[in-house]
Amino acid sequence: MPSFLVISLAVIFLASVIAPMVVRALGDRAGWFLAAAPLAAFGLFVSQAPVIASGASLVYEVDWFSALEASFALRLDGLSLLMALLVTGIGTFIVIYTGGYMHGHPQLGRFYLYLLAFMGSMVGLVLSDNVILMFVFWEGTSITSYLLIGFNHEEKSSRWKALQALLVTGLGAMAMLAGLILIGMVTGSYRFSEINGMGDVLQASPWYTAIVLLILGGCFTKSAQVPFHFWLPNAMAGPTPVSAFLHSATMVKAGIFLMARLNPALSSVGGGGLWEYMLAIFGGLTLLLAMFLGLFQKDAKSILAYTTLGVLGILTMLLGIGTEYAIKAMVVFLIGHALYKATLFMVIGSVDHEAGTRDVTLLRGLRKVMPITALAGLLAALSMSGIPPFFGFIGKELIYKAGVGLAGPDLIFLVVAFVGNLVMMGLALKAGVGPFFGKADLAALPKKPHEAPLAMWIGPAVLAGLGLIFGLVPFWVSTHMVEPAIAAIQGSTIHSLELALWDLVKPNLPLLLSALTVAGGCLVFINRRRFWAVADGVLARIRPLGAEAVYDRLFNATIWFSKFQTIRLQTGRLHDYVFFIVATAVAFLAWALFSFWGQPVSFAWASYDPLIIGIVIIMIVAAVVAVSSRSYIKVLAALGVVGFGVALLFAYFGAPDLAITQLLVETLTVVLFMFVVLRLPPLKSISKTRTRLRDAILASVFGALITVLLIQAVNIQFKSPISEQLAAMSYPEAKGKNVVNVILVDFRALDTMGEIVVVAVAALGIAALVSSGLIKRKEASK
Amino acid sequence: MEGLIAVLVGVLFATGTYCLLRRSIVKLVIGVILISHGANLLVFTSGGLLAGRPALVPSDGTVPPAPFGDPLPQAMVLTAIVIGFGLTAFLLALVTRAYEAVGDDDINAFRNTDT
Amino acid sequence: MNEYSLLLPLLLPLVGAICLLLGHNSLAFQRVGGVACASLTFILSLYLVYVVDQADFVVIQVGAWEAPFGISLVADRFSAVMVAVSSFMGAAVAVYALGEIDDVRLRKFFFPLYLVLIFGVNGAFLTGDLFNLYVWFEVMLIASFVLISMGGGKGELEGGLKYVVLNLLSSIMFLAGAGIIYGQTGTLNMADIARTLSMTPDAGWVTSSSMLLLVSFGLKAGIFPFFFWLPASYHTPPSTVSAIFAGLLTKVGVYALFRAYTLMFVPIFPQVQPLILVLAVLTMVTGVFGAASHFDMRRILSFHIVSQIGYMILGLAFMTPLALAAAIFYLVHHIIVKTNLFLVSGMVVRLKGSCDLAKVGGLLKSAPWLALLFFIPAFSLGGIPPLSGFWAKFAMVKAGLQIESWIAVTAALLVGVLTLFSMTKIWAEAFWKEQPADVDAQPLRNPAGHFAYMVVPVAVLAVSTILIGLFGEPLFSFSERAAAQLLNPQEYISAVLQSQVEVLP
Amino acid sequence: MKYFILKEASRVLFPALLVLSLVVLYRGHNLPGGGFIGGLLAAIAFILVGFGNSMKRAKDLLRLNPVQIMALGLATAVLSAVPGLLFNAPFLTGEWLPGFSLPLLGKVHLGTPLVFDIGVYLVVLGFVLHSTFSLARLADIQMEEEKS
Repeated sequence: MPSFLVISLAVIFLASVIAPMVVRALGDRAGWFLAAAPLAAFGLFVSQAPVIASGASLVYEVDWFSALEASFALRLDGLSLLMALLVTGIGTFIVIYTGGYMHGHPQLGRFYLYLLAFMGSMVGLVLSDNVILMFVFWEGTSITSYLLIGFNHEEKSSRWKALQALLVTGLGAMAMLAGLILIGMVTGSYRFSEINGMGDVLQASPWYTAIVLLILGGCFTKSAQVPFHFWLPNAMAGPTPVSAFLHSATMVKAGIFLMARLNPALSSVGGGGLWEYMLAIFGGLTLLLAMFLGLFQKDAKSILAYTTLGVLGILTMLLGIGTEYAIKAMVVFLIGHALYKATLFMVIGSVDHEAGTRDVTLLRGLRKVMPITALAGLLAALSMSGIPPFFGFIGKELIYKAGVGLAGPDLIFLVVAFVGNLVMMGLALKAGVGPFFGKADLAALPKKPHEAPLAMWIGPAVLAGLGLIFGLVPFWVSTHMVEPAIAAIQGSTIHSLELALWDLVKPNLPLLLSALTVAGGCLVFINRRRFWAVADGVLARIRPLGAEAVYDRLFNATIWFSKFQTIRLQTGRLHDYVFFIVATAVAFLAWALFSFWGQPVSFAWASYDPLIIGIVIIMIVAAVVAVSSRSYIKVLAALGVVGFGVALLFAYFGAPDLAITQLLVETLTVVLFMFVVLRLPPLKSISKTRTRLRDAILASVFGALITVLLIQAVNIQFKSPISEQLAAMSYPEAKGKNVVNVILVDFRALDTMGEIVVVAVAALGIAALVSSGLIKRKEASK
Repeated sequence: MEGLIAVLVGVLFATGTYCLLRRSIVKLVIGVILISHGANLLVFTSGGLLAGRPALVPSDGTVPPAPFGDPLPQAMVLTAIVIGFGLTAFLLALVTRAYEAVGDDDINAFRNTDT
Repeated sequence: MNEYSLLLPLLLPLVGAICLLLGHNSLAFQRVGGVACASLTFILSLYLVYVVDQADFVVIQVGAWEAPFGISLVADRFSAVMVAVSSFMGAAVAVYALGEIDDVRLRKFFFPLYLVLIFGVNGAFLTGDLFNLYVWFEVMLIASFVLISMGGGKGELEGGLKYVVLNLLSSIMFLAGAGIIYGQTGTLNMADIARTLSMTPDAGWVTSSSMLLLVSFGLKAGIFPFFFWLPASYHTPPSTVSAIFAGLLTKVGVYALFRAYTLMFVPIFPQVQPLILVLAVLTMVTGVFGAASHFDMRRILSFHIVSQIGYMILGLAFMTPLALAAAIFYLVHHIIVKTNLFLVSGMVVRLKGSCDLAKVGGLLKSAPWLALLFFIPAFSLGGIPPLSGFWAKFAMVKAGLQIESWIAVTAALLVGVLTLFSMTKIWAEAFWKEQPADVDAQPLRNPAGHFAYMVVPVAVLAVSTILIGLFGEPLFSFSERAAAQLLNPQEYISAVLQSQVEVLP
Repeated sequence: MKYFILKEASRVLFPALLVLSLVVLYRGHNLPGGGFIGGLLAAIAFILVGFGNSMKRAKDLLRLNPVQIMALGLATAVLSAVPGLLFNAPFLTGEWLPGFSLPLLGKVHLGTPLVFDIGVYLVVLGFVLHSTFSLARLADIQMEEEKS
């Protein structure tokens, strides 16, 4: 029986594939139909929640690419259940929402195709137990998100931003791939469930540092940690449902997910190791930077993007702090964030859709015309601000609990968290409350707004409502989602949770910090116009210093270098190519000849026949004439001399067949040359003297090396040649007395067969060239 | 005798290579012809040379009387000569046509395809 | 009967070419005969793979002359899979040719030349004799010379001239190297050369002649610093020709390098290994930068051939079982994918009259199915899972990490990203971007044949890419078995020199 | 007029060279010669006619299209392998008829290697003539252009 894990995946991918057809058949209503797929998957996951809560995990495995240790192994444990619920649950509403938001869009079918494929990849990513399978889905999310971010692909900036996201995450993925393979090599396993039990083996390995850095390369790029954060706000180029989905529960959380997944394997036993500090420091930096930049944003979507960035920073930082409270805070924050961030993005999308702008400096007082949307936005913003009794409050409270438990220099993280939360609240109000309250100025808007259709408000309403309900009655969530997830991240069971409000609302330091946060957040919100006033100037000044500028510079440098290199190498001049190739050959030959010099060379110089000496000298002179003369007659004559000289040498050294063939070929070559010689340009020397000298030196060195090589070869014989046997077999077995001919037509007839094919094809080629020339000529004369 | 022939081979390789490095495209053909001669002689020589003893079985014998010139390189060279002839003829036609099509015999004018 | 499994895929293209030459008056016969012969060759080559996998080796001593006296034709798993995949390309591209190759070219014997090319390529894969390999190289080369220049256009002639001259240089070095190796070892049979060299303590002396072969094979394979002819010429002829070249020709060079260093020159490999490693890395890097610098679909693809050859040579340089298996898998993947991409570029030309990215655009809207057909091979080339390219890259990286070759692995991974970049460049410009308004992009006038002839092979190749990605396990384990054979040359030697005839001392 | 000598010479030499080429072809197995040399000699015979008379005359004498000659030659070479295969021997195995004696020629051995050599002869002949005729067309046009 196929496990329900496979079914849940298959349903989503199936929906993806049929989406274009469904859209063609149902039009805008397709969303409702397609949402059934993630909903079904969600239902399946919920049904398994009690099993997981009891501490069990579900496993499914089939062999796949076992030669490379990739198997289709899925495993549902607390962490993957949590993520899977978020992905499918929020995904359901996103699919519905899309139907309203992209109403009438001609490419709606394609959009669903990408979106559902993305969702499927994300579900697969969180369910994978095999490392390689996880990577497959990881890259799946990269490529589908590339298509989604670049969905408005006729705009250049969209294409550019999609590429940026792909390159940054792709670069990280390559690092991660190396890290994952190293993990596999160290632990001998490609299963998360086994790797996580072998933390000590990993840490004892000399490659531990490399592994941590490589894995973090993947996670940080995917989850947009400093200094790779810049692609995330740019990913807003995609349609709003994409942003809502990518930023709330999916793409960017993949990095967080993987860090959490590998936390048991890579975190140090007592804490305070490389893994922890990397996470905590980069997470904190990300948070601070995101909050700082977020202050100056005016586009509601950008504001939300920076808060996402901030949350990613917090989550990373919490994982790095790694205490029990911190992990708890992380899980709760993760859930809370998914709910309110999806809501807020959809709300802003609705506002954009209805009012025609996302500029928060223009949007005001929309609550009257868009009451439900406004309510959802308000609830979400309050949850995000951490106001009790919303779920966001619980998360924040836990953060402070974790923070006050720190000591020494680590307390800095508490400060960072405080500042971050404070600004985050201000931003939450700015995006989720600002547009709906205050005095309406509908005339300033590009469109006359009214309430969004059902498809577009149902999602925000439900999700925002859940943020409140979870805050009030967190029991189901705590036992079925939070506890198992924490257990999975920590690699051990946990003691008590204290998620209920009455456990948390006690007059202590964390509560005080919460109160201060709220006050500070309101202050930020009230002063928002001050930041906007200076926004353009500040951002313009920061930009050249930022990571994106570095990216741009790197990108341009790569292109520049590629052009530089290619122009240098691929000059278009055959002369350069030949020179380079021959020079390399000379270098290789010289290295080989003089490193592995054979036995000493001996010659009886005196024994030469003067006839041969004469022929050789004449040939050398002729060769030089052939090279240097500028008269065709002289060149042809010189070539003839060389050719006939070769024939004479053949004849002299006992090769009559060769001599005759050479003579005939030489004659025919001259004949063929005669046919075209009239059409050829006069010979002239074009190169500069210096070039000629350089070429002459190279050519001479090459020739000299060939001479040395040949002399060496003649002097070295490992064993006597097979031709002695051939000669002995020639007459008795092959019935021929001319051994050379017997070799050609019998012993090595296959060579000859190839050879006659060559000449036949050459003839066809000559005819083809000539006739194409004649056709061209005829065309020209017309 | 091999030493002397080796020098000749070297000269043929050198002059042939030098021709291949020239810009006038007709020189390419000359270069290929020269360097082919060099390569043929090289193969012919590499097994050792023996004056005037072709590998022919006498009419009254069954094996060629030793010593005889190694017949296998001769067969290789024969194959190479014929192949070389075919290629040279083709190259000649190609150079002629290329000269007509580009209207210049300077190989440096032939750079529209790779830059 | 095993002999026929080897003989038929080799001989059939030649017989087909002869028949087409004899029946040169009928163009319909040329078309039907060409496609039929190429397809049949493919089917027979599959049988060869099956037989070889059962029997380990198929050996024919041509003319019944025992090795090393005659010429041995040898199929081990590596050569069998190469024959199969190149015949597959031969069949697919032959169908494609029906849609692109015009009557003028057909009258100039396009199909006979095409079949001779396949004949030469298959011969090169199957021969066990060094000089015979030279002959096959020449067969293949002369056919490619004619195919690349037969159109007689200016670009074709310019590119063709460079192609011809540099490849002739390579052939001459091959001939010289083969001659010298004969002089030193007294034999031409590769197995016999391997045996001779393994039995002598002075094998280092052949290093110099092996360098001639390295340069020659390297030039054919298109590795750094010998690749110049490739980007200069591959984009000039019709896509049919570029595609079959891209799929087959350089791979023969790669194959020859593998044969040389896993069989003949095993004793001297340790000395040459660092050199090959450096060449492999530089090939990857320079190739991918070359691609990044270009803005024409086929030029980009040409440079990517260079870059990907680097990966394969990397496998040779690593010389571990996994690395060789990865390289063989990579070869198969690459041949399919690269051929496919060149074929797609031809379709772009047909639809838009150009494949210069500055001149085309809007194809996602106007031809969404073409976008899909491009997307699959392109992102497979970029190493995106679960397409075939991912497994190839993954296996190679893993092999590199296992022997701790950090620099090579880093280069391989970075080159992977840049490859992805090149593919997205084509995707973004040709498919996403709107058709530039100031360019008048018209479909080709007077196309040679029905468009479906072009679509079908491209679709088939795309599907095979997906299948190799999803169900590539059998292929990979086949590659592992092939790699095991390569790493154990003794098997090859004893399969060829069955009787172990002792040559006179 | 200036080609007069060549024309006369070709008339005499053509049949002589053709016969010589066949002799060289036949005896190649035992004495220097063979398919290559024979084919080249035969081609030279036709080229002489081409120079002495005209290329068209040479083509007429040839009767067959050079492409067909090459194809026939290749076919002959491939077919020479068939008898071996029929006897269940490997590809290209030489098979011989029993030797017999003929007047003039003496002891005769006929076998597939000779057939193979005939194939080589034909291909080489076809190759040289096809290339020559093609390139000669170029030269003819050149002359016409210079005249006009």
